[in-house]
Amino acid sequence: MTEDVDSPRDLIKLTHEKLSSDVVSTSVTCPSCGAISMFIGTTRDTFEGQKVIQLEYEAYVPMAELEMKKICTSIRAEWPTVRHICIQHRLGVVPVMEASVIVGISSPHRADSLEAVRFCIDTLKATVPIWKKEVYETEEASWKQNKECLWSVAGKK
Amino acid sequence: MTEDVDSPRDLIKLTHEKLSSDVVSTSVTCPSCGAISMFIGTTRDTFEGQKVIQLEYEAYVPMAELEMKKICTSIRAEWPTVRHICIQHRLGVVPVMEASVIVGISSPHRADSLEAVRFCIDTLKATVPIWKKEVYETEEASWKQNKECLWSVAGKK
Amino acid sequence: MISEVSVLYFAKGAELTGLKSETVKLPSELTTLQLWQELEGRHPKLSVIREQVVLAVRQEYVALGDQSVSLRDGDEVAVIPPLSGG
Amino acid sequence: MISEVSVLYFAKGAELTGLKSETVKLPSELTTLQLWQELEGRHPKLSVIREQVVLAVRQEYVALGDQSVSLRDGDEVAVIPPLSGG
Repeated sequence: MTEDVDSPRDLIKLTHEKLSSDVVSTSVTCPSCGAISMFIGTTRDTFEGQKVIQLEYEAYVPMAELEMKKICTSIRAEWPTVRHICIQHRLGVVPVMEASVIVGISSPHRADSLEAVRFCIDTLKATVPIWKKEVYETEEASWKQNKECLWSVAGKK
Repeated sequence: MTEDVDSPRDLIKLTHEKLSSDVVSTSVTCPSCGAISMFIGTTRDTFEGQKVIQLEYEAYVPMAELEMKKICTSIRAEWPTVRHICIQHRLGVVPVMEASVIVGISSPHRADSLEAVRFCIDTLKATVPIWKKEVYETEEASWKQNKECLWSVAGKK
Repeated sequence: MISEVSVLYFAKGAELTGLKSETVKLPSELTTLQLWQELEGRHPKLSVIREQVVLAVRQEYVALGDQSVSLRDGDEVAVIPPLSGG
Repeated sequence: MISEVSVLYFAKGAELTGLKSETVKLPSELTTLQLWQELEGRHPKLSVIREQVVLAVRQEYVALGDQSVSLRDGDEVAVIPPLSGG
């Protein structure tokens, strides 16, 4: 338990591999933190009544990593007791019920990591250049738009 | 994916076994939910400068299960879109950095499960009859008191 | 009327009494404060937690006070020190 | 002055242009709106996302407007349709 082991880590990953909540929670665990808060975004099987058979994510990878890093910086400014932050986003085809994104944040006390997780996922949806295409049973497909994104149809209202 | 598979589940467990965030997240995953929020309480290595070498939990088991079930009922009244709720609490000796409690909640959209997780852990600390003893390096030990508990020293203030 | 109830002790309460549980004969009708006083009479060391304790009767919390409770044979009463789960 | 930059297309933008990326010669000084107009001129189908798009220049977002940008050879420009990560 040297100081070094426990110094704050920003762990950012974009990957085509399946995500694991155990890997994320372990990566942010630290001996001085009593709280780990996590958010897992999973792919849903329906959209407005249409059956979704597949989801596919693509990213502007280096810029997505930069924007995730900016989120980490903002979290540390707002919640200085936050210790470790892990943000993983899956790319490519994500089957229904599997995780597309996992956020894990540790802090000595729970209020900070709970609030920071919410900020993290809200901000990720607004600022990180990643796109999702839903493919429906009808073989139609649609590029989704987060309402949190300021230049989306919903975001402009 | 029958309706039955996806009907709301309240999963409550008190166990001497090691807890796993993957087990909890999997248990609340459902095809119609896009969000899983989780909280993991881990044991800290220090308390007011004293090194904690061990933590031990005991519970009034049947009443703790009842009170956890009441929390589930309250969550469903306040956030009706919440789908599955899993609350696991470990008993007996819990080594430093391992989880003492894991809460996992799924919902179609993330705001509900994020808020419900926070309510769940806040209320658990206030109402579920479980006690933690910290054993220090000095071999002294102390029964802790949650400030959320209304009849604790802090709760009475 | 007298009822024979199980009394359970946890955490600091178990340390102070040296017991996890015991079977006790108690008046069938009494206030929650009187119930506590009966238990403190049996285990004077319990007085150190008097200001930070509630009871559970049949697994429902009751604060110490004027509220009356009816106890039947076999009922479960528990001494509940401040909680520290989570 | 003319600079040779890489332009990247994603999601709907890639579908509309049929391209993931291309190398384009552009004026070195122009507004972000002019930059968009240059790209839309090359790929008229991009007009369908004109109302819901921003650009990224050297991996920093810029809205379409009067703000001027300087482009150097090798710079990276990206067309950013509404985000849908998470």
